[in-house]
Amino acid sequence: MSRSLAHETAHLTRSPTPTMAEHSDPNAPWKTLSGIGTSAITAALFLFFLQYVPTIAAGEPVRWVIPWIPSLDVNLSFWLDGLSLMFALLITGIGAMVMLYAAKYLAGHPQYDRFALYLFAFMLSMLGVVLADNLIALFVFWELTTFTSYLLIGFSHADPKSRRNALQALLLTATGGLALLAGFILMGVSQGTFEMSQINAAGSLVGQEFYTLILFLVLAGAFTKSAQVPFHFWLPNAMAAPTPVSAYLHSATMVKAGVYLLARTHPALSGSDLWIWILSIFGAVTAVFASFMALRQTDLKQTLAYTTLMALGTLVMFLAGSTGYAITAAMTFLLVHSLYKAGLFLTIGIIDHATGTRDANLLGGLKKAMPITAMAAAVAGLAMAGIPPFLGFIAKEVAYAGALEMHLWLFVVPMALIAFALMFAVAGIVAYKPFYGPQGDLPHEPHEGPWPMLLGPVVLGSCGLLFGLMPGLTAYYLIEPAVNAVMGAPDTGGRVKLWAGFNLPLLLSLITFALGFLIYLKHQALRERLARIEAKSPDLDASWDVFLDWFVRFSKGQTGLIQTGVLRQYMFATFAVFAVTVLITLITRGAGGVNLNLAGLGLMEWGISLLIAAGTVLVLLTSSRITALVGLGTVGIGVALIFIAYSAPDVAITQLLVELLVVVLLALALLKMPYLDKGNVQKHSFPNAVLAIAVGVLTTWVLLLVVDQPFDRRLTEFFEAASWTQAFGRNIVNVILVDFRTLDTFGEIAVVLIAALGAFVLLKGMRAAKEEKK
Amino acid sequence: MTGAGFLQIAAQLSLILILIGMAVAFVRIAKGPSLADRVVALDMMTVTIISFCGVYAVIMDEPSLLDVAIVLALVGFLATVALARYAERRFERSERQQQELKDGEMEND
Amino acid sequence: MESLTALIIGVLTAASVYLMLSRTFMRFLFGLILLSNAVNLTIFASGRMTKGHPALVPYGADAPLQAVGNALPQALVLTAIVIGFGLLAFALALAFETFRRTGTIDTDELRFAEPKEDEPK
Amino acid sequence: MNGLLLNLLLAFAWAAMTADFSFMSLATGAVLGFFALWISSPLTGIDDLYFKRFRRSIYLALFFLWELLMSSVKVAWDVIRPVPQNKPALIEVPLTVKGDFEILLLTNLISLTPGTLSVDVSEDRETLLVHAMFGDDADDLIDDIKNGFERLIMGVFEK
Amino acid sequence: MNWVLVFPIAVPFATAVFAYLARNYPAGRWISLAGSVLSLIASAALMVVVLREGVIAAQMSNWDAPFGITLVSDYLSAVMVVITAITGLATAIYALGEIPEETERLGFYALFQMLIAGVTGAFLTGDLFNLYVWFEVMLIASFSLLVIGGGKDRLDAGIKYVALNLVSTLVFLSGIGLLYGVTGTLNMADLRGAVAASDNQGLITVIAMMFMVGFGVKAAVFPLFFWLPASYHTPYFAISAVFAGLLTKVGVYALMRMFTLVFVGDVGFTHEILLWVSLLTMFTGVIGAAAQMDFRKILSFHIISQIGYMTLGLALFTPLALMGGVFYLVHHIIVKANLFFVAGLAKQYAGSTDLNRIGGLYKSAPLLAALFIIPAFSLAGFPPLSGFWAKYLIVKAAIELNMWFVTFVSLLVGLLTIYSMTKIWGYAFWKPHPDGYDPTPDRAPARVTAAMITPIAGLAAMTIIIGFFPEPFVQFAQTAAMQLLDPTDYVTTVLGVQP
Amino acid sequence: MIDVLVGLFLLAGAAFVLIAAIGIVRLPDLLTRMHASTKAGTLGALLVLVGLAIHQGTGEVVSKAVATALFLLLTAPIAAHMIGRAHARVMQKLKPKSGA
Amino acid sequence: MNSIIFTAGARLLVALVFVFSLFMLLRGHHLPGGGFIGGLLGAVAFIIYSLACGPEETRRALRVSPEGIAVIGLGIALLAGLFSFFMGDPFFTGQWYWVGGDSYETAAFSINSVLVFDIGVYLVVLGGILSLTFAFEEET
Ligand code: NA
Ligand code: NA
Repeated sequence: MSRSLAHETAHLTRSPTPTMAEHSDPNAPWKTLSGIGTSAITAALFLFFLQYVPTIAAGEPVRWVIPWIPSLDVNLSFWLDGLSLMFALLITGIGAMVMLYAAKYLAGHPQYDRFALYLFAFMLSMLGVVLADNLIALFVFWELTTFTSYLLIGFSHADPKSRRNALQALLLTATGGLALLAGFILMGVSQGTFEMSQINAAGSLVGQEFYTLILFLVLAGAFTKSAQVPFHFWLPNAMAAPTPVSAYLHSATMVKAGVYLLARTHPALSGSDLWIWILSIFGAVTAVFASFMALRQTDLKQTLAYTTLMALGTLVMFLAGSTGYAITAAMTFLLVHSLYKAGLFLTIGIIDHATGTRDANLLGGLKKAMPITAMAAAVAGLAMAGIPPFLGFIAKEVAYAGALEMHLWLFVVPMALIAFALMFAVAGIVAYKPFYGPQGDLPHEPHEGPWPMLLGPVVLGSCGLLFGLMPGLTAYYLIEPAVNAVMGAPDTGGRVKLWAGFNLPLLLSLITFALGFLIYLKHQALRERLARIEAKSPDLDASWDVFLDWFVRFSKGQTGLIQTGVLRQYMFATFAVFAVTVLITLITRGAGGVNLNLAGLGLMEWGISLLIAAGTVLVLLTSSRITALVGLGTVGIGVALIFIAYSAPDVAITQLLVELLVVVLLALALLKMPYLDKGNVQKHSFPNAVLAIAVGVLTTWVLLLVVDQPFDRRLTEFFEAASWTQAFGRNIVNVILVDFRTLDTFGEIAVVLIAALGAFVLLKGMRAAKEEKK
Repeated sequence: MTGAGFLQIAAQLSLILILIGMAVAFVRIAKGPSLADRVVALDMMTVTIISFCGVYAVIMDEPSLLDVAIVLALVGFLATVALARYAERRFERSERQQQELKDGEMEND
Repeated sequence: MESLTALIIGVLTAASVYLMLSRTFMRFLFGLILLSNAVNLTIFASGRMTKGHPALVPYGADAPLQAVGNALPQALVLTAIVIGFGLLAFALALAFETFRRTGTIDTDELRFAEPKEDEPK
Repeated sequence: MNGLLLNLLLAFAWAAMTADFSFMSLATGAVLGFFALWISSPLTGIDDLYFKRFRRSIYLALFFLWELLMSSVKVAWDVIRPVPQNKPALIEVPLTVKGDFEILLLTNLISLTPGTLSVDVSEDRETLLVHAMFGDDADDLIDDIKNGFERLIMGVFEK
Repeated sequence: MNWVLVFPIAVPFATAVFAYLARNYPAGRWISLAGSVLSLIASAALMVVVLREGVIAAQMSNWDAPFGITLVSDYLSAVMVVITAITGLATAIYALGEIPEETERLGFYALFQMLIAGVTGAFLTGDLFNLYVWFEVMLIASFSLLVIGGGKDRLDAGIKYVALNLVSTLVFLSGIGLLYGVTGTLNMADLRGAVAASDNQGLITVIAMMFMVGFGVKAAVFPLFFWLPASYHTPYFAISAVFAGLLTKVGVYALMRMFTLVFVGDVGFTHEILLWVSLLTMFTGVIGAAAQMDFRKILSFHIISQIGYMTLGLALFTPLALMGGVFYLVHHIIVKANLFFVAGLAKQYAGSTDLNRIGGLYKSAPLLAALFIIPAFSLAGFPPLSGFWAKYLIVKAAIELNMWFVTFVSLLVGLLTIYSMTKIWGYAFWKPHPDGYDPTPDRAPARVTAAMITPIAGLAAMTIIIGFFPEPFVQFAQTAAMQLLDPTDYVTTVLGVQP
Repeated sequence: MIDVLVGLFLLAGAAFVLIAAIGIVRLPDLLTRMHASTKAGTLGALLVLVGLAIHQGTGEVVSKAVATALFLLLTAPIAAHMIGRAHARVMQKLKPKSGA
Repeated sequence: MNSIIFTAGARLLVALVFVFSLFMLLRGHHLPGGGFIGGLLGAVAFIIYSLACGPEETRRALRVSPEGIAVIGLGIALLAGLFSFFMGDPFFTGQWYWVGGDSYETAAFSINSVLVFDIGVYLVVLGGILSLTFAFEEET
């Protein structure tokens, strides 16, 4: 694993959640409205969903539809079937307890109210994800979970690590999210509906035109959210969040959104070789990798984080299959994992709260001081280890059975075995070791946790036991409806049994126990080996920083190339774009060649033209401002002469007057302005000249083409006819200005006015402001 | 040759003379060397344009062009005045700054 | 005459572009003046050019009695000239004030809004 | 009552009455107004001076136009002859006229007539700096100015 | 009915006149505020009529189109006018807090009102040259507002802004002249027919590309956007908010109008170019933002990037894409103006816009934090805020066309936008203030805070409303897009209305 | 006959204008050159205006031509004076105690 | 520093050019001229004065600040357009009242909103340009 994560871990272990230590006060009142209110509502929601259990178990999905954006086929349609119901119950049930826990855990924290809000918002979003039927609505909730978890992971925002990890989680999951959006849109567009239930009902997409693309896009979303290798590294880092967050987001719910997605789209997308191979391999690699990493950690929270990863890998691996066993395995494991993992996280939180550390090496012998905690941990740990009669055992059995049925069983079974064995060992480290044996050197004297914090672990642990003891009911009401939903068709059922007889899975279980026990005994030595391997292996988490660093440098480099801060370069680019665009268009669009018609021009025309050209050249060549000004005057006069000669006295007068004013203003301004080339003589530039000539030539070219066209005199004829008879003026130009096109003139005088006010602001205002400051 | 014909030729010729006059004046504008020289030449343009308008009005038989001339006659001198004032003030300014004014400084304005 | 005017416009445009690519903002302003002239002439020539007869309705007539200059582009050019003057005056004031406050109108040295420190090494 | 002002007023009144502000109309108004004033001078109390000044102005104008023509020919000749013969000089001319408009008129006339160009007036209005194109004899020139234009102008502006 | 098209332009002008005459008294600012309220009412009236009638037109000075100037409003124009009035009102309120008295005395409110008038005029006019005039009104007002208050950075910014915008204006004007030279008309509805009837379609395309370059500078598309990052971070925040919200959008609007109404003869060429320009705009903009460490500079570069989405909507040229473009336009004005407002308030509290020199706002100014989060994540396209629907439409349009690369870039740019927004969030809000103090609201006078936070809250509320109840807005955008793609109504309304 | 007269006036005027321009180039120093532009140029313009006035013959044109002429006569010397003065002052201060 | 000749000439010319500018304004509807040209000329008149006697004195002579003139001019132009609102016509529709006749062919002259608009143009151009010029002049 990563050097930086190792550093991170050390950091976390030394002073767990610094802001917590700073601000939270164990004796502060915790029965605030935010805490109690949110838990109560969540509990009510749990009860609400609970009442649907019989209905759903009877095979009658429920659908609610609230029109949202009908014109885009986006509706708030909700679909409650076995799968979504199981998730909804987990989300609200665990949620209620976590919120209660948090109220106590963070009591007195100045930002607790925000925390409660975020947590509650997250819970609702997650609920939305699992209930939404409309793909776009699903995506909306999906992104909301990303967003709220960002705020939650960054809760200790004064800590730079916390901020960094929050951002990492956000960007990675958002990347997948955007891919998912594309996948959803493509799915919706290609299937003609955005309702997932309809898409599933319509049958598999395998073999359709965009199937592969859709699959990749959806998997990108699912894998990033569910932290499959190699997108896994954000998840352990996200443990910077307060413990209730970790318990909730990173074990029970959010990370399972990816798994949920795979399950939800299973009927439509599964079955292809691509699906099987990708899910199997990614899932298996993640599971095994994560199990080793879990063993490697000393911070118990980190350990749990990696076991979560392991669970996610396992779930993905089983979702690769399409058989009843594989899916049943996935659903059972999902249920049990949610229960024990949340329980364990909460337990670690209590320990942390009580002792001030989560270091596995330091902790030990807490059973005496914290008996209830120890009990809860034990129950959860047993479930995790897969000991009968806990539901964990059944899950493992079904899993082996499922693995044996899968296409790639030769690959899947060994991987599952390794993962489960490691899990067994880790369960010992997390749930057994802190409570038994000699007590370590702890920062605080341990004490039992308060009841709002204990409630969660106890209830969740009990559920794990209870469900294991009543496999039939659990299967009927929770697991099988979910399996049916994932399969997209009613399944035979009857696979969830505490005792399935002597069979291959049982044998595998026994091997698991033996292997696991061995690993537990040797885990210290193994951990050191793993640390050495980790030090040599590539570090994705550090690569993240390298990547971001590279990205910022790339951005700066790229932007520095364009946004140079030098006006003449901007100007060059702008004119170059103009020239290139016009040239390409002229050539490729067949606008035609130049037809220079110089017949019938007298000396007058040539004389005026030469005068203008001469003035222009003077402006161009002189290094004296005033000479340039006189040259400009010459050009202005030449242009005025054209207006005089070609029937535009009004324009000519205006041109001359304006030219006059320009000279006056420049003569006034130049008194206090620098010489043209003082100090920084600019050499004539060849590229500039080429560009300038190109723009000039192109302008001429286009205008020659324009005047070569026939001219439509409609407007002019109307003005000539109406000027006197309808607008009562004989000077047609003036009539156009003040009557036919008054609005132009009005805007124009506004320009003059604003220019005057603006110049006033510049010349007088700044002076006045400056004097006022002095 | 009829009177009208003579008039047309004379007017065209006049127009050409005036334009040549402009070109010649431009030589002084380009050559300088001092600001005042250029300004004198530019000032000369006022009468040239007035004459141009007058001749052209005859050629085209279009008296409204005289409006241009009248405006120019009235206010054309202002450019010259402004530039002359500029020259004077520029000089005073640089003298006030006690800079050694070399010959040709005015050219390099 | 439109063809010749197009040539003049080309010359004016080329010169103005060259001036606008200069680092001295005064040159830019000179270029701007030339370019305004070029564009005004473009509009004028686009409306086609008629020699010598302003767009006036003679007294006693209801409409011009002969082919007169196209009045519409004239009105447009007139508007554009005045607008151009306003913009130029503002730009000049800006240059003036900039020089007074910063001591330069060399645009290579004007790096107050986008300081050089921002540049990558 | 200022006769000129009244005359101008009449000119505008004429233009307004005819609803025509063209030059023609204004000029007609001015001429008619002049006659009206002249006729009614015993009644309005506009003194003879206005009319006297008017006559002198006409004379001054004619004199000036002649001088302008002569000077221009002279200058033109000097311009086109192969070797210009001019001997330029700056000459200080003492000023008798003191009023703003008198000085303006004098300097303008000097500028427009043979070989002389008003360059500057001293702050105390005592001297006029004149550039002479053919400045062989400064005193002659000063005499010409003082007895020519200056006298005429003083006549026009006589109070 | 004629006059509903006029008042949105006339009211700000009248307000400007009165506000200027009263600039030395407190009344000046209240006149400005009242005028902004009136403008909003006038725009709302316009919207009501447009919703009822579809397209409305009025012939100014009572001369038939195409002889006189037509004011015309379809859905797009109407919504732009309304949104302009809303932004104007928000800014007028914000300015009460931000703008110092010396600046008010220089005629700030008059200039501001005329800016609004110019923008509104540009949205409503149906005449090409008149559009140029409104562009100029807007431009010169923006020049003045950019530099008002002084400072070396504003002057430098002003130089670049003025220089590049003047060039683009001249390109635009020259295009108008040439187009007139080919068609003999200036009325945009009339131009549609005249352009189609032209014998030299190649020449028309050349002129169209000149328009694209001219408007491209205004809209700040790649690679013509230099002026924007060079200037938008320097003026008063109220001003940069209006600039960010409205000014570039006028360019986008003009592109949309001209390239749906007039230049549709060679879509395969013009819109293909626009497509690549859009993608590059999106990408370079967002990359530029990633390189910045200043609140406003980041926001400025994001304007560019988002402009790319809007022009992309135009370039894809399907009903859905145009609909996305329209939706984007509206959403972005609200959101972007608001972000600049927030930046201003953040500076009031924390003392700077340099992200390295501020912080702690999340802890001590939670309301501001919440009000930042809403527009910021809307900009980043987080659902269900307004920006998501905008992006969704564009992406969906691209996917429907099976344009994978376009889809990819659109999504990637969205991701990078998230990066920038979270950068601001991380540095300005989450990170503790480097000077160790809490940037609390009471660091600014109460009047100032109240005036500045009111528009922020209002615009944030609008962002949420559009996000949560997008259906009417989507339907509106749909109709607007249909009107753009099939301007028959537009043309007949303009050319057929008898005065 | 009138046409011939007009033509002569125009030619004379144009000739004077041209000569004035040549004078500006040919004559040796600034103040001397100004004689050419101020006198010959003005006269040239006046002659052209007279020609135009005769040619058109309407009162309006005549009065306009007269006004133009008067304005020119009023303003041209002022402009000349301003340049001459500026030049003289500069030269005087540059080379004290000298003529032109 | 100031030239007596120029000052004297300026006094005369200010009146002359100013009157001429009004003349150009009023006749502009029928002959070359109008609000723009008139306004430009009016501005030139006062610029002449200001170059001769300094901007302070010119401001005093103007009595109203040039910015004020320009703003009021814009207001007048706007009013000329809004007036037609009360007549039930579109914005800026010319309102004509004939004096001494009943149509444009017979009337001696007219009172009309178009001229009011042109007066607004005149004032804006005059005030705007003077404001610009004074600002430059006073800073140099
Ligand atoms: Na769902
Ligand atoms: Na943006």
